[in-house]
Amino acid sequence: MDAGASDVRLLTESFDPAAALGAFTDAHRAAGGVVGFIGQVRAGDGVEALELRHYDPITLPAMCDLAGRVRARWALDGLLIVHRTGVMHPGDPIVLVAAAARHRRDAFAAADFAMDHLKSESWFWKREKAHGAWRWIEPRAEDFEDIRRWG
Amino acid sequence: MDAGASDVRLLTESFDPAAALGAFTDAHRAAGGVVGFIGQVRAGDGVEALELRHYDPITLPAMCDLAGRVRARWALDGLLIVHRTGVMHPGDPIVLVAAAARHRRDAFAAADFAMDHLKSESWFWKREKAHGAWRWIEPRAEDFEDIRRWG
Amino acid sequence: MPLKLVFLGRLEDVAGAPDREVAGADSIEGVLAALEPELAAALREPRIRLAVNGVLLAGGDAPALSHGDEIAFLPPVSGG
Amino acid sequence: MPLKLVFLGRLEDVAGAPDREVAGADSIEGVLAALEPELAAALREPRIRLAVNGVLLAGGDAPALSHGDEIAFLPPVSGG
Repeated sequence: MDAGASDVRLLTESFDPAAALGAFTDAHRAAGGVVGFIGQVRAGDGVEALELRHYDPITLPAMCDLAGRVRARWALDGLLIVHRTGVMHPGDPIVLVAAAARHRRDAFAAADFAMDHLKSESWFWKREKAHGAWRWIEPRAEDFEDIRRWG
Repeated sequence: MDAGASDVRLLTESFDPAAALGAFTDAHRAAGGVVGFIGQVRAGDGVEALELRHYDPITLPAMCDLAGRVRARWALDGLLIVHRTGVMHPGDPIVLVAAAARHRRDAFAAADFAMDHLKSESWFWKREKAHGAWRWIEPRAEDFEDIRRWG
Repeated sequence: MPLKLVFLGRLEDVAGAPDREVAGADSIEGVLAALEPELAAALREPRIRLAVNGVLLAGGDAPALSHGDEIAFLPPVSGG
Repeated sequence: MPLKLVFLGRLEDVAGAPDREVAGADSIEGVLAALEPELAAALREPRIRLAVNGVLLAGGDAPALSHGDEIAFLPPVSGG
């Protein structure tokens, strides 16, 4: 892998976010810092399962486009975006974003920006199963507030 | 481990930050998100080795105090701070900070705050070896600018 | 000249399936006119975006359709 | 009535060792007065913090010393 390239993955099966973050960190030894965000299905909310649906021709290309915008905005040594699609259960990882940078501040801002935009703009449709019944989730106002911070 | 407690460690031997972050994430399944920062000795700068010295009676207690301030400021499910002391080489991990929270924004802010304060206030003295000679490192103005953001 | 319709998110429930093959039509309006009224109404909601063969349409686009085209109906995303 | 002095960071280079046992003295001023002048000057720099038995002194503190006390001289930290 070109150390300067972004690594963007849309996965239909579960993954190990800590192992992926470890491999990413090892691959960027010239970076002083790596910021990672791991999002997982919350346990204890009464949600039995969560399903993300995507649309092949659009979802991954838009994630790659987001990665390009992040790279253009901050000086990074590397960027990793891994997102699950399909059915997940409490405790399962949903997303990993990791940014490696020479300067800590760039890595924090890049990971934060990428997460805000993945949450509000990425092409996923979500439904949750509770008490045995599936229900589609509408967009949250909070996600749009998060994204507005970036101007 | 009490899921609500903070986990603060000062290590004299190397550690695996990705594995530690994975265990932390697994231990906080009720958190929707975990933000981790991994700091490592930069490779390629001509630095052959880096040594952090600490003072036992003060360094770890101050790290625990910082953890308490972070917990008081944000609603977290868990906080992990791991810091190396001793001699390290390029690519070796120096620090891992991880914050688990129900809300992504809290986890980002808490990890960011903890890193800014570890960098500028924690009781470590650093020296670097380059071209075979050790040199003590003075505090950086940039670290004090980072900390001022938090008011 | 069949077309493939793809229904994302809650539109899948309205359509009863994630996708459907329909007889050809020259335009999207022609496709919608041939569907059951409840589904057509759901697909016409202003917040529904359309993509033809993976290309998002801008508001006001009314592309001519060809054999085998795939038309996707995309409700507001609910986030990753 | 020996005391233990601990020199952190670059003070270790000035002292020639990370720590040193010295003969007792009643006060920090008494300890400093008995050291070689170059080291005493380095330890007196205003940015050097002191800790006695692991407790940081505030500016102006002049604690009485007891047998076995550990006095640490802490230059500005260089960050983790």
